[in-house]
Amino acid sequence: MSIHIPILIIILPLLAAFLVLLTRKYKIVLAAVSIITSIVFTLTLSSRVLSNDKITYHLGGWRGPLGVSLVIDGLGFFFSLIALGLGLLVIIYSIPEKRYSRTYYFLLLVSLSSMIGVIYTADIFNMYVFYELLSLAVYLLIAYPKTGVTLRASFSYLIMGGVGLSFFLLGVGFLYAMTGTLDIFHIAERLPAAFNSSMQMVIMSFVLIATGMGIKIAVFPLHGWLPDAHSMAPSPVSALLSGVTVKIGIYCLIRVVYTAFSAEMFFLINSHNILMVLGVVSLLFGASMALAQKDLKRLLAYSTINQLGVVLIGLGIGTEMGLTGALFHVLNHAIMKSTLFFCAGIMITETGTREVKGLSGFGRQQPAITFAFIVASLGMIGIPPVNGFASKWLICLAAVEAGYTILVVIILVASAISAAYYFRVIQVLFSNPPEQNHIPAHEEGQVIHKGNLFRVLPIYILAAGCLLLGIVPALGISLAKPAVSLLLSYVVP
Amino acid sequence: MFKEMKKVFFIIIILAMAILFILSADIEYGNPKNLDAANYYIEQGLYDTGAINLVASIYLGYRAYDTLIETIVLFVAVAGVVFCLRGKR
Amino acid sequence: MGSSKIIRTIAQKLFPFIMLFGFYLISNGHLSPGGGFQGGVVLGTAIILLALSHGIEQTEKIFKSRWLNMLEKLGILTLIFLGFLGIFFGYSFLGNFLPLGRPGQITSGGLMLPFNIAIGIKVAAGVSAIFYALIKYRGEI
Amino acid sequence: MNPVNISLLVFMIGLYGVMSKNNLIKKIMGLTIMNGSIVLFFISIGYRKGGLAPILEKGTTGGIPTTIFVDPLPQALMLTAIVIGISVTALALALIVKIYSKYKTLDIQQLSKER
Repeated sequence: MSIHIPILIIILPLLAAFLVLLTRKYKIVLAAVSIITSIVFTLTLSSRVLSNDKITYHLGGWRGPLGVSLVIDGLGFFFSLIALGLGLLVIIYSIPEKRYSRTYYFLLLVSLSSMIGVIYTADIFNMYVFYELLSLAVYLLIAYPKTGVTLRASFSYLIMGGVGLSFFLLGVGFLYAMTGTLDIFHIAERLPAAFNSSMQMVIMSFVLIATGMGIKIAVFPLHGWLPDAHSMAPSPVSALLSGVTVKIGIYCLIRVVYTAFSAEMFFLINSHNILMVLGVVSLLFGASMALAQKDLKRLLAYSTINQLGVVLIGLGIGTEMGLTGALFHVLNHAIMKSTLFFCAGIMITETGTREVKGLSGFGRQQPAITFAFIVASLGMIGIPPVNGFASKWLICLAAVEAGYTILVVIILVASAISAAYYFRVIQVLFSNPPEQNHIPAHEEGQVIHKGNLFRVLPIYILAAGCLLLGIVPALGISLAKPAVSLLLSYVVP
Repeated sequence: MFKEMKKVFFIIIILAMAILFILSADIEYGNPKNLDAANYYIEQGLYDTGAINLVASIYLGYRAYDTLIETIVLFVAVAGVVFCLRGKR
Repeated sequence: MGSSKIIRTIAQKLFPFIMLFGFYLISNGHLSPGGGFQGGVVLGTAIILLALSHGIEQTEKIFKSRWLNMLEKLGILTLIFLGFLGIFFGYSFLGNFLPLGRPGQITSGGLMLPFNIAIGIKVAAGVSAIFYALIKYRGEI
Repeated sequence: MNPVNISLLVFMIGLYGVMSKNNLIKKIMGLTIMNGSIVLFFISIGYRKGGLAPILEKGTTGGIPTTIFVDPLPQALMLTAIVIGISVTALALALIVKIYSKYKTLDIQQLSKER
């Protein structure tokens, strides 16, 4: 049984998703139990993965380039833990809301299991299929409240996502035409030969795949769908989108760039410079756009673009420290941004408005939630005792080491801008409440009592995680270490 | 006026990209290079999966996992269409 | 929603043949061009043809949308279950545990025939469910 | 001009449709055109000169066939891609129906003006 663990991690939530559609009473129990089972299964693999071992599973018994195989290595393990852990918290957070029907939990489970599918698969076409499944589930989760704005946001994401995945598939087609195989590790073996015979086509397939994934990650010129989609979705879904779904795009980019287009090609195409430039542009753009926002969730959505820029810069530097910083920042951003969106959900339901201005007085009513919000936003800015600082510090050190001192200045400027917009929110939280009481117009749902345990528990867990990773960053770094050594083993010939 | 300018601009960009793509796609049509996997499927597909339709032997044999996921994609789409369109009129 | 008598009669007469063609495509998917998805779509178009000619209410009496939704879930659960049977019989997930048979016969291909049937039923139910949902929508258009 | 180049051209036409059209349904048509061009691309990179459809004759017992067959893998992949394209199109049309019943317009510029 133990050799079948990789497929069970993927297929159990998927099976539970269909069983959820058949029951009415046990939907939450089923969803939570299946995700917990997957987490336990993943953790049983940890000792083997953390010792730089690779676990391979051949589906249907067809090995290598013939069929589809699953590979769990350090990188996949790292990302799958983020996805599963946050997925569990999102499920817990959405328990109190009664209007989430079976379909909601079905879509949530499908999206979580398809994320794991994207992460574990070693076959590039299978990656596309899983990504499309993930995207469809996510479009529907965004459109879940069925109001006008959510439908519009979902549609614009559908158009952009469809174009991006078409680009990705065309790039896969070029890779297949050059190498005659679809297995990523097998492609990596054959690409150098193909590179010598037709360099332009390798570059073109790289450009196509990077553009496709760039749309999914929302780097600067292709970001148009992100602010709408992330801000209009229901709060737990926003946390899932900003925390995990965007990271899957980063995972695909890392996997394809480092594993398939590995070795000398990566530096010959100068793709690390491209990544760095894109990172700088979206860093500055996201920060400056967030400064102008009045809507709380929209501000957080632009802040996602800002932080992803930091990750891209870390990936672009490409040294050991830079990669560690980038992966650690992926973990940190997932934790911090979901804390912020969870808090924003509570704030919006309690005060009845999405505007930043309307939050005044919230800090005195609910100090605990406000404290979690402040911790996470300090992490976003990068102030020492919180985890965001550690990863930004690593990336800055790597930039200095690699000789890009200008990047440090840019990151510092962006941090200052993000300090400006986060402090604006914090200041409003502690200001006096306005004279006239508004009637709370809740976020299309029923009133949820203040101290609901399922609402506050995920927030406390995540805030504690922020502080823990900030004080002991070695925890997160040791988790990212096998992934980094794996990536470096691909790059150094 | 502005609208027409935008369209012309788009057409120029797309044409430039298309020409770039077509020039750089030096695939020899009708003569694929790496055929070892394809030849394996053609020679061994019948032994391995027992189907004389080789496309089906890949679709349901070697890559049945893809097919399973694809069916789920269709299911999610159907569930989404039904979810979007049901309810109050 | 009523069509002329000619259309209704012809649709009624054509319906079993289209169904038969769909079942042929499904069951011969591993021997000739065709397969579960294609055959399922043909089955779905047979139901759509009935709905177009006889009106949606008439058709829903025979092909109830609840049953169609049930069949759809059942198709996917069958697929996953067959995959798990592979593990149960000592192969890997989705591994073929049935004997292969003589090439060219309908029993050749092992798991392909059950897969094709499950996919075919699922796709037929899914296509007609999409059609039902779109045609029954009475929003303000 | 061989089918590979034509498929890339068609891909770009689809991209133009998605980018520049204001009508939501026309955007979806562009997406469908892109999907179709990808199908053409995959099928044409698997083509071998003089190749037949990859279906063996009834009664063969396997082994190296005497005739040339085209590469069966891209065709199998495209079966999957077509189904995915259909799913995306169906979902998009359902969303469009819902958007139209809320806003009474399909023009993206008028939609962006409304709140």
